[in-house]
Amino acid sequence: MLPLFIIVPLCGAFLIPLLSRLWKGLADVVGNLVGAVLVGFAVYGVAALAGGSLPAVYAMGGWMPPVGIVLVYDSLTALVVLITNLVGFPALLFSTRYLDQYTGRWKYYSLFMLLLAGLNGVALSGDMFNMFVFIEIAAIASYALVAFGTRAEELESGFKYMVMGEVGSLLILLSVAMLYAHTSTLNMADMARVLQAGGLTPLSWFVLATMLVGFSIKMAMMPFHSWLPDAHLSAPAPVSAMLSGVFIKVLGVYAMSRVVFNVFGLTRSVAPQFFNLLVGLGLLSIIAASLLAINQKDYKRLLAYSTVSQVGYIVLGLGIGNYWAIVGALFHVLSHAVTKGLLFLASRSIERQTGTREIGNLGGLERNMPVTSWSYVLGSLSMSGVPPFAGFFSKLFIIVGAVEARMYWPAIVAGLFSVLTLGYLLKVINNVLFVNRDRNSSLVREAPAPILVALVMLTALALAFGLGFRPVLDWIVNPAAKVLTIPLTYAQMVLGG
Amino acid sequence: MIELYVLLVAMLAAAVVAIEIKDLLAAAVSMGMVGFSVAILFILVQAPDLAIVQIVVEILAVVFFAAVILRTTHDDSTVQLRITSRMILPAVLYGIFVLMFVAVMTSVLRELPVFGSPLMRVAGNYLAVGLNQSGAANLVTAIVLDFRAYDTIGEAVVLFTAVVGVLTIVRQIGRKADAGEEHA
Amino acid sequence: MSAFLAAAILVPIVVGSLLVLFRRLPRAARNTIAVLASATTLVLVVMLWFRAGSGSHALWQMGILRVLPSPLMVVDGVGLLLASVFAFVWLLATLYSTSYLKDHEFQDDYFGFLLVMLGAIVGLCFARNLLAMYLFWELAGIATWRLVAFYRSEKEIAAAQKALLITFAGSVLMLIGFAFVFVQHQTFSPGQLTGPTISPWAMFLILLGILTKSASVPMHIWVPDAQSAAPLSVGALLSGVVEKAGLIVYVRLFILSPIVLPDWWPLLIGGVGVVSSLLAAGGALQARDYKRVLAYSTISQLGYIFIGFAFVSSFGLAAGLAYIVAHCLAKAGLFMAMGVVERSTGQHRLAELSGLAKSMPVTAAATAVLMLSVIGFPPFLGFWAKLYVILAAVRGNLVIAIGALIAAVMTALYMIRLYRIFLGEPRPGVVGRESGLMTAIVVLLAAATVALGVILPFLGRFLEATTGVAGV
Amino acid sequence: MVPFIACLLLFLLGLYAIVLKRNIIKIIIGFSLMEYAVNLLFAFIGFKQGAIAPIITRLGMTQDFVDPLPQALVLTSIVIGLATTALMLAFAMRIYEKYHTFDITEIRRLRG
Amino acid sequence: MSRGMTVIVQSVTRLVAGMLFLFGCYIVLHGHLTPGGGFAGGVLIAAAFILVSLAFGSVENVEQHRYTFSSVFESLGGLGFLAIGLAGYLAGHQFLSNLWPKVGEPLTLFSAGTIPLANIAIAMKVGAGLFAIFLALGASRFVMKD
Repeated sequence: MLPLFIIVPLCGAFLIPLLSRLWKGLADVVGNLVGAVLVGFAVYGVAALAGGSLPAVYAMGGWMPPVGIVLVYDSLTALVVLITNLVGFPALLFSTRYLDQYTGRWKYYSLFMLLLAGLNGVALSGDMFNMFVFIEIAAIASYALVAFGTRAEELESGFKYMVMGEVGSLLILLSVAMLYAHTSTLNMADMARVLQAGGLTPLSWFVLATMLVGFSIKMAMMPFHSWLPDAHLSAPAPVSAMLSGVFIKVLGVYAMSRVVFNVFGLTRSVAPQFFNLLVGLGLLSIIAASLLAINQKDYKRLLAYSTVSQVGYIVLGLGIGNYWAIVGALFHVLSHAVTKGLLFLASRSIERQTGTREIGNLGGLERNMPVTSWSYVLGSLSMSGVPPFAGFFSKLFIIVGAVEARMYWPAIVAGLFSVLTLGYLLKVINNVLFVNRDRNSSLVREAPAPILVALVMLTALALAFGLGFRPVLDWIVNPAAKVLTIPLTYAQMVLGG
Repeated sequence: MIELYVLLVAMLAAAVVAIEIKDLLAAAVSMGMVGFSVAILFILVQAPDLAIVQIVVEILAVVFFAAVILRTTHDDSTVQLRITSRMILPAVLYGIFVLMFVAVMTSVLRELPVFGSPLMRVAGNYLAVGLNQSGAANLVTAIVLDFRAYDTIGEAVVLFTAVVGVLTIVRQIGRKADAGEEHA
Repeated sequence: MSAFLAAAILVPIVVGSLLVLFRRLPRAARNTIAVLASATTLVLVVMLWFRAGSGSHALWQMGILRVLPSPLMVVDGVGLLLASVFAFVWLLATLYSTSYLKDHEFQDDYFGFLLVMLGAIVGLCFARNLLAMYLFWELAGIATWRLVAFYRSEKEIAAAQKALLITFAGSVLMLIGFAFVFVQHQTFSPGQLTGPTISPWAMFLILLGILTKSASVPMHIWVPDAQSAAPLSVGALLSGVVEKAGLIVYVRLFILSPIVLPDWWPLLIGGVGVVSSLLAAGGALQARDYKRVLAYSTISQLGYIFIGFAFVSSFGLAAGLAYIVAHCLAKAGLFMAMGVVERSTGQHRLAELSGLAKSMPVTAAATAVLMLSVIGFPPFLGFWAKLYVILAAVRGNLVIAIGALIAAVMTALYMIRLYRIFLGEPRPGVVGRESGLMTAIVVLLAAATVALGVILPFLGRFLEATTGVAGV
Repeated sequence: MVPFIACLLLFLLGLYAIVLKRNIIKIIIGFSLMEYAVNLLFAFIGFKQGAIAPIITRLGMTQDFVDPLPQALVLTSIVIGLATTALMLAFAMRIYEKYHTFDITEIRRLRG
Repeated sequence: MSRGMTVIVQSVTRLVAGMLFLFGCYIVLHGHLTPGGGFAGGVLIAAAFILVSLAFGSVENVEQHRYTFSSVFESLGGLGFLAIGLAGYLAGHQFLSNLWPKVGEPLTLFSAGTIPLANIAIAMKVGAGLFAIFLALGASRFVMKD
């Protein structure tokens, strides 16, 4: 079962170039089919995990760890795979009509399949080097997708993104090499045993530092965020949704927390400096990026900065490092994936119908684009943490964690900057959707059906994760948080004993 | 192992040339020199598989570089000895980074196993059962295509991604709306 | 039991959301649905009276919204009293709006959010879990945002945005306070605290949130703008009902819970109440249009209610609750009366209006009754309420009681100033006209004020009884 | 020890080119150099003094082999390096077509 | 580049390209016995094609054909590798299991189970892919269509 998460999109990626020679529409069909199948797998996987028939360790080629490569499907992986595919499918659905303005349809779908395969592969991999390989797959696919329009600015931002991303990748590869030299194994569980027996040495700190830089670039955390706004400006909407919603979380947050919590086995009591650093970086991202966002005139750029600040929330939660904060961070991974995906798709739907991205040039779209508008509004409410949407619970848990850890200022910053989040999103909502100006807004039409279906799907998810937060907490987030807070269980699960 | 050290020095020298020389074609060739030094170093450390792949890849990489440079320009107009103000900040940052790197490295390198005596905790398994279990006499191939075949799928997919990516990037017309403007 | 409660909360919310989403309905059908839905809510709440009786507890758990096992909702006297008064006023306001706003665009939006807000308020009346309170609180806030911005020009949108952001900031601070409670007691239910104390930080943060929503100094700044931007029917509900949300949370958390308040707490709350009512009364004396007069008046009256709640005794609680009811009916009536004026004259400024009593005598009379109730003139409902509050204050702290008296005098002054629009000679070109349904509703509210004032002795006994019952 | 240091020096040289050079081709060359450095580091890690390449030529003989695992990894990572280099070159070529320069200080159509 | 190079280059290329191609095939097939493998061999095969197209030049039509050809082969190679992996899966083992590793004499061509087949698939994929990159980067001037 587990390799199918990778085989299916890869088959899609290889088949699309062949099949679209026969008939161009097949690219759409195959792409969406793969997306739907993957959603099914991900949901089934979560259900199986809750039912106790998983967690699974799948030994590739039958070679047991540490000799072979294993796929590990624990609760954290389940969460990440779930968001990948839950956002991926609506994004693919959105693409069917959205791609009408571009050429090279099969290339897009092929790259998108590769992106999905890479993201799933990173989430499932239980092997350090293999994780790097799949990070590269996802990253390279995303570089090309960002520049998909091949206009000058798009190429420029794609190249900028690629340079930064590749520096990150090479730093990660360097630290993998260091880790191999030190532990003489690549399996993460095996590595964890060696490292945790040896304690924290200068080499561990070096590796942690390089990995932190590498993953921070991937997750666009504040000192390394500069690629993200440009990339989002250039990328096609579904790619923006994937990039903000999923990519930075899988390659950045997930991979980093896997390494930090499970491989190095760090907890706040072992390494308070490291966790305080994370808190500091998280706060920096929250504050600076929110302040940047509120000054933007372009609503996509605004959303991009908002992503940076929301990633700050996740990092803050991880850095606080107690149970509730990590639950909050993981819940935010989930809720932000869905809502930011939704917001990007909705804003691109607006751009597609009106042809402009300037906030000041628009107004009163709610009358003629009700579905797009209301999904945008509800997504914004979820993002700024208004109940009963998903975003509320992540905010609540992060605040509870911060209060529990006696970090009152981070709690207050996290709370008040969610007001600022609402503030900059309201700037878009009010000016673009509601204010009645006598512009040509009456000529604007609602977007076509596949786009609306994608939007409604994501809105429903944001609401469902909030209203049904109890099952989400019990089945998905809680077990995942346990994986992170009890570091040794991972090695035990993979290697047995 | 004197030849190893000589090669290392040559490699570093070629790298400096590749970075600093004004003619881009020459820079690409110097980069090729680095690559070939690496290939010979692979032979010295008993990695013939790597050497072969490195050589062919290096040739190909230089061909790619040359193809692009020939289509564009030879001349690196940005090479200048003058120090401009906008170089200062990156230079300082880079300097700080190098200092930190070096400071940490002295203690980190001490922790690595000594050159020439690896730990080989896991690798022992491959040597012991490789031929028997996979049937391949070349143990590197056995690892690449059997024990860690999944990595190789990943590798093939990376290449595929890059190919599709390159084909995506070189499209002259990205948007249908741009078609007229590009031809004009 | 729980089915009735769930229906009372969910029917308006669901119907309201559907109205917002499906906007192709013909006008008459939509209006009928909206009125029917709010009537249904009123009926359901009233049925809860008979089901529950005044003494019994009924706890309703909504499985999904539970963090730790705790009763989420409680049906008790306080909740029933407030919910039925609010639902009653709401039904009248909905009916009123069908006539008042009939010429405007975006009515689907309006009636939809009106219903959503009703559900939120009913839920808030019965909520006993901090998270449930927060949920309904925010829901009411979002609905307020859309309703204030109903006209959708830049001015209204800016006012609505200001209101939303300020109340959201307040509620986020309150949420941090809730987090303190949770960390200390591992529960979000005030009835299940493991000890009688909560950290003063938590109390302070929660109080800030409450003051924001209930528009008390220093967090009142959003109210005048929002009230003057909103349609008057929305203004009626805002000042009559929604701004009481903070008071409901205050009652649940600080009065009807085992929390032991520190010694300085009554002075703090009473002080906030007095300062708030004095300052706002000053604002009302200076305001130039009737919307703002009424908005400041609301802030001032809310300060009064805080004075009642400050001195925690069953008497103080009863005083505060009576005041909430009285103010809800009277202030809603006043806003709606001004709506009649606005609809016929199109004027907001006090200086432009005079002598309207000639052209609209019924409205003028009803307004007089409502104003006298707000001022606290016997035998209207407001009199008893004000009397209770001042008596509670006298028992607590004399300085605060004196402040409350001064505020009462100022109330009388600005109300008289406002009433001058009905007196004197009519201005040329400004002609008032009664409009049947709207005037009738205003009269109904005035009549309710009178009637309740007369039967208050019974009501008073009931109020004192409820506090005993609901004491956790 | 010395070979490791040489690898890290090469890594830093590559990073130097990426951070401080303004020419796109030079930046790409910097990436190649970093890539080589890491590959070489891997190969050095697996080297064993006096051992031979891990290829069995005769059955039934016990021989002393170097660590084959890093070699397998390097094989993969060389390919990844080639792939990224190719994609970067494609970017470089297209950027040159659009801007007629390789100087990144002149390629600034985007704010920030 | 469409005219190709001089006659000398062209005739040398005729010789060398064939040898390169054959040598690539040899390396691919003996990947499990000697140094090299699918990747190195695939690159050599690509090099042979690149040499030919450099020496003989091209016209747009031919380029388009070569490009189609290489991208088809690339997909087929990828699918082939996946199929080999799935064969192990379908045969009741894990994904990517090596079937029949014990069949055949060790140290001869027909040994090592599916490893040589996987080498061939990779060679196809790598060769075609790199050739396609070369076409895109260097040789072709044709407008890349869908």
